[in-house]
Amino acid sequence: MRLEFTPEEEAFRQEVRAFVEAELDPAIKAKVERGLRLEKADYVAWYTKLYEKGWITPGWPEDHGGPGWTPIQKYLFDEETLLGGAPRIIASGINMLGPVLIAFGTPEQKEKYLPAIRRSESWWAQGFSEPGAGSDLASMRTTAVREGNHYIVNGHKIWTSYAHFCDKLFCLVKTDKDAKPQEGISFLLMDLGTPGIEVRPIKLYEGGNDLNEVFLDNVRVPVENLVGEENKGWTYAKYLLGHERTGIAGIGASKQQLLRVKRLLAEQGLAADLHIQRRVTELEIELLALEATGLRILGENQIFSAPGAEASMLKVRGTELRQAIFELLYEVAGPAAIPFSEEAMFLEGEDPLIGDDERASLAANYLDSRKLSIYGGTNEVQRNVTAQMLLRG
Amino acid sequence: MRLEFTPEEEAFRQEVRAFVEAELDPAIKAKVERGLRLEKADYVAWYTKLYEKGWITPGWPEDHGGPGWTPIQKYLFDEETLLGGAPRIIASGINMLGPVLIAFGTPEQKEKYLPAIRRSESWWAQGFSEPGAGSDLASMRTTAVREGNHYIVNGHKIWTSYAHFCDKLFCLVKTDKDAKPQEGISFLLMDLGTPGIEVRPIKLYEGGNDLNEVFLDNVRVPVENLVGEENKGWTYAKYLLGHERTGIAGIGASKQQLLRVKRLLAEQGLAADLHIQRRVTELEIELLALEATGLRILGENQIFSAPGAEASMLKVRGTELRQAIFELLYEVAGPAAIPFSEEAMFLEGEDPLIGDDERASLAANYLDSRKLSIYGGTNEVQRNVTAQMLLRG
Amino acid sequence: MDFSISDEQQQLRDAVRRFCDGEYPLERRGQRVTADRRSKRWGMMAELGLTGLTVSEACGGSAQGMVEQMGVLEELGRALSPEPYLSTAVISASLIQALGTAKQQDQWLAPIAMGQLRVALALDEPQARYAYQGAGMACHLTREGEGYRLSGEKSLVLDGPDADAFVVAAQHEGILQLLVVPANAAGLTRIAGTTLDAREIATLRFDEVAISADSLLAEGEAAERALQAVRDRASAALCAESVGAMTELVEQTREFLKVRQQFGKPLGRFQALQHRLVDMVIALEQSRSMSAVAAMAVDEAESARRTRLVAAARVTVGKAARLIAKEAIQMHGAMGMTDECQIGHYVKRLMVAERLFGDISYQLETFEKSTAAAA
Amino acid sequence: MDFSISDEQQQLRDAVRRFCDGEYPLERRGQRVTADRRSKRWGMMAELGLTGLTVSEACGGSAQGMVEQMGVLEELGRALSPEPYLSTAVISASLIQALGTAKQQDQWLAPIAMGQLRVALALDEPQARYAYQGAGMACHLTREGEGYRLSGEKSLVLDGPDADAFVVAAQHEGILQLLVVPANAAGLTRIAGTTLDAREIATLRFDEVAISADSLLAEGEAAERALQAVRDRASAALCAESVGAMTELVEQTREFLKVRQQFGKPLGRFQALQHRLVDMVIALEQSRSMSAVAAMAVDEAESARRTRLVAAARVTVGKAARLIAKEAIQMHGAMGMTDECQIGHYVKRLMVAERLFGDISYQLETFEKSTAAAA
Repeated sequence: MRLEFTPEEEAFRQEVRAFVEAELDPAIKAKVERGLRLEKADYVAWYTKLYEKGWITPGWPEDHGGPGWTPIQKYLFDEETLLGGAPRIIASGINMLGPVLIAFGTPEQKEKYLPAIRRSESWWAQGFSEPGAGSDLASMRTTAVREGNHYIVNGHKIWTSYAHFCDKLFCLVKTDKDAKPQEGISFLLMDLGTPGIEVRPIKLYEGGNDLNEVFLDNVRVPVENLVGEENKGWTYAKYLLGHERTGIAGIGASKQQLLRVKRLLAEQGLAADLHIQRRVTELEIELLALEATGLRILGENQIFSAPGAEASMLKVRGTELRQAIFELLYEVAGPAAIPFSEEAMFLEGEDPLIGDDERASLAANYLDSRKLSIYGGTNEVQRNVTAQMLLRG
Repeated sequence: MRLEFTPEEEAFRQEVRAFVEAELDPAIKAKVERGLRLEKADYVAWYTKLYEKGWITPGWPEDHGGPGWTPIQKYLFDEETLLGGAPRIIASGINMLGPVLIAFGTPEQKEKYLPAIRRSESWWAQGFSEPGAGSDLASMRTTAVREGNHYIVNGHKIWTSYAHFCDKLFCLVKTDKDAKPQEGISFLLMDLGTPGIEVRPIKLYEGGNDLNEVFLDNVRVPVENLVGEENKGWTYAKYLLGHERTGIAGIGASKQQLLRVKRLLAEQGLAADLHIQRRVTELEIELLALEATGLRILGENQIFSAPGAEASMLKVRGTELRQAIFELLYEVAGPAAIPFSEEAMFLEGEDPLIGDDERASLAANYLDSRKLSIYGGTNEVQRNVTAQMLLRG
Repeated sequence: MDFSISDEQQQLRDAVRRFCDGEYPLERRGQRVTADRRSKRWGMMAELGLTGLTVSEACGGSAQGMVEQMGVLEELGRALSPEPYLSTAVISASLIQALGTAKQQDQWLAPIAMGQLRVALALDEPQARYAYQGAGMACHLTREGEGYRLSGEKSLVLDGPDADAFVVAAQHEGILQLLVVPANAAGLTRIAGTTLDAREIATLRFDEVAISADSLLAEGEAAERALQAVRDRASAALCAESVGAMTELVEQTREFLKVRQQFGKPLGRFQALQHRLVDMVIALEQSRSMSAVAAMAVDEAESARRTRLVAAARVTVGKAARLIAKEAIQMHGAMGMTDECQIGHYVKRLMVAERLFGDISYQLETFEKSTAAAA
Repeated sequence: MDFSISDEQQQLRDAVRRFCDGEYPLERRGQRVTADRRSKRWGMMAELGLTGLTVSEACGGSAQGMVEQMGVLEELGRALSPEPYLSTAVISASLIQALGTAKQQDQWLAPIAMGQLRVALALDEPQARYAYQGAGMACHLTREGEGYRLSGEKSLVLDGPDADAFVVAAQHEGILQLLVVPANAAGLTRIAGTTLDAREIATLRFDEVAISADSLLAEGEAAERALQAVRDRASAALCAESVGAMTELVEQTREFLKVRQQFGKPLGRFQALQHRLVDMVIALEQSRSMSAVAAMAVDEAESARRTRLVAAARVTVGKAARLIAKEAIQMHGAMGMTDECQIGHYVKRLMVAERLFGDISYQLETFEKSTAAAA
């Protein structure tokens, strides 16, 4: 055990920090730090910098362009980039599809898709959830029927993040209608420009439109776009969902938002309010504990009460903590959180009543944060899964 | 609607307050206010004063010796006696058996048992729970088999409060083994001196011994001791459990313990601690809300989200609030809650290290308070019941 | 203490409910409406007698207390009514009723009761966080002849864009003044905006606005007392409105749990959700009780006790609203976060209600101060 | 930052676990034991090398850090060991090791390592609530010739009844002094008692007890610094001990949920209980992580950072202990409240651990102060 990072790790941290400071566009940084809306161009600008540096796919193996980092390096990279105000990696191609293609894709698929993902030339949307199914992925109803060299896909996907940024879709479809839930599912790749695909944005309650519905009406998908074997898609989906482990707790994002709490408290003259200060203290301590747990999982010979459920536990606590921080931010806003218009979510907001008062965005940030305990498997599902591991046998 | 009590109600409140001040033995009051152990003699002394005043059975109808109070008067009586440091009415004969006998007993049973209950000459123990059954009352296994003019009872009851104070037992027994759960149960009365009955105290973790086990080994119970009809005992038990409505939230007891918090804070020089003060504030507000809800239930034309579940909701919030107050009391004790001996639970404690430091009893009070969410139907069962009412149909 | 609801109260509530059911279809609640429509609806509410509930009979109203208005406010909250009932009929009407001369009452209250006039309260100021003491206000009067000039800025003026006049709080040489200013006064600029829950709000800039002496309602101690009283009244009203919104949130969540299937059974069969639904209902019922206590306190209690009980109600309702909002969203899943779903609109109404006239922290402090004052 | 556990650490923990499994049968844990038995067990722990883990090799110990002792303390906590490991081997040994002259080290540390001597810390005073500053202490030294006289009262001396000597904190003219006083010194009265969790505790009364100059360990700044350091060390030890106790509580509750039937199925099939069990486990795992952080901080960090991280660990562990204790009792039902059931004994151990060297509130304040000091 060792409290300090090694000198090499510290040097790496400094290198990342220096890179962020030098390369991150200040306007993008300001948007991230103030919880404002980012455009696709903002993400692409930052991802391109990371690509040029060779840092865009830390989770990929070296022979596919990963940087070959240790888990601690990946952790430090996440923390430093987020703390420095850089945009998160929201591209599903990088986080989700890449690892699946590397593990299960054909050589042709890898060659065709992976380089474009790394260069942010190609953005992938994820088509998993369906209306009425929620966290219950296995009960999906979108079908793909083989017709010669094509699958004919019909169905309706929902909660597809950033589909309006994307040109491609990876999708779970039912290829054997008679199979039990979780069986008879296949993993298909499609071009969003294929006839029969319609993407419709979903307007969210805080004004955001990151989510979409995807309608699939007799979409013809070439059979070479099947990943792995037919009817084995559930296996690949599970691999994908279980793949991202570091970063799940959102430590860097929480740290960044706690800094924002402190800055706003100072700006609002609330630094001497003992009650609000105590809440900051309690959240800081919870964050320390969460961070320690995230790092402990990387150590050797550890004792865990629910081996295999560490990721679920980090997801639950990490999202609850982030929500608590956003709730505190919203409190710091005080009455200034009453006025709102969608203009307030842009850096150069034009709403005459709100002007450039950052506090007007905090109610929307708080509302947006409620998604954290819903997406990526609701916290209820995470607790179910963990309990099953604890109580089996 | 009216914020103030009527002049008549206020006059009644003053009458109760004056009675408590004049008649309650200061030593008993000191024990109650400091959370120390009461002997049976303490209860009997106070109950006898109430009996002489005609106030011992507020929940009984007038023709059986009840005082004929309105619900508000009952509420005010509970509040004033508890706030004044009087012992609670723990006698199951008064709270539980009396109403059942009045509703379902024979004229002979009423004549034989009710007057002795009111005079505290006869104390009844409740034999409902069984080992392994917990809140799942319906799965009981104690049997009564008819043999001529007697039932032969065999079984094992547990968590019987104050059985060591009692001379009599009312008991649920299975009289039809083949019936479904909740059917085939009868309600029997017994003398605890009957051969075959053994009462064994259960030592509790904080040193208390209010609970007992009752072993029943071929106990012969005369058939005239059956209450109501054979195999209908579950109906009477439900009537009994649903009967006590006022008082279930423990408002008076919570108020009394919050006064104790404030007294101890002042004594410990902690009155200026803003953090602990804020917790007192939050509990005071919760208590106001609970009290208002308890009183609202007595009003006419009220809207409730779960009609029929009001008592369950009051039980849940009332016990959680009392537990929170006891937890706060325990915090106020600070390091003085580390030393403990059972002597600390008596008014004239002899432990040389602890002396008369009230704070040494607060850890035991806190531990004892954990029972509040367990007995009388666990809070989990109360929530199940309420949810069923909310979600049916 | 008696929580019984009279037949008259119930009838008034029923009438408002019928109005709301007709005028606010479920799927349009929480959407912004045009000024024309707002204006038309205000006239309909006047016809129902709602705009004059606080106004004396002499001025054409029905002189009802908060207890009588509680049901009205619950129903308006349940329907997410964006009409200026709170700002005009509760706040401004009660201030003018309590403080105005006979002439001022005739001038302002009669048209309010008739639905011809909307009056908003201009109290908050930019940079001031729930600071309601006269001495600290930036808005100020300076003497000029028989009258005054008013300068300064007022923010968070709820329903300000539609208002025909404003009750303004300002200071004159450190002494609080309450006065009525017509919206068309020369030198008054109004900047319109919207709230989080799509209602109308304004910032007002007063630039040497001429104020005649007979525009003044009260000053000094009397004004401070009246301002405290009207904040308590507004808080009681916000409690009732929030109880209405929470009732609807709980009801919609309960229905959703009954019908929504997951993993082969209705969500309502999952015990963890059942228990949390019960906690939502308990929080709602505690709020309903304290909302009634607040209304009764406004009608009956002397000031320190009134402020203490109202603050307790605001804390109870505020915490319940946070819990119920979070759980309603979580139990609806991503659907609960869409603009199309009603849940979010109710949540936003509750968020705004929590912030008006002091958030939970402010109310906790108010409770502590008024407890100390009463002791 | 690296949380990997070395083979040596694991082996030491395994050895202690074997000792505990043999010496503390489950059904007797939490029951008071005789002085003879306590004495005998202390000797066994010395044979295992446990009493000398903090002691330098020169004095017969093995000079281990807190990281190495973490596993030892977890196992002792898991077995509810009532032995004076914390007071003697962690607290007193480290103070004498850090502050003592070579002669003092020989005199006290060698017998500690051999298990022949038990030394307790006399720090708290009646009426003082976690007040550890020298200047405020009622226990005081007065000069007499080459030496001093010590008078005053010390309370909450854990393991005091069995101790052969005490490290005493007192003031001399407002300056903190740390000194060693033999238990048999003339003028020292020891009042024995028990803790909530059936361990031994004492109040000490010093009445003009003669103190030779060579009994002094440190004074002033150096003493204050050493006292802060040893409180942090003790706090890290309490975290580890509590993690051990919580592990057992969670384990017993989990087993109970698997086997206990209610309403026709195991309790563990009720989703509301499942979710609460998960929250217990998360709290335990967070505590385990922060306990390790505290141990590493004691071994590595400079003082302000060390105190800050240790306080954070105490808060994390303290809150987890409250949650886990309450849930373990609730899920066991009335059975969990009996003396016969192990649950209560673990709960009481955790309650005492929370109160030693500052409760949760005190630790929160310490965290805030040391954060400000580090900034």
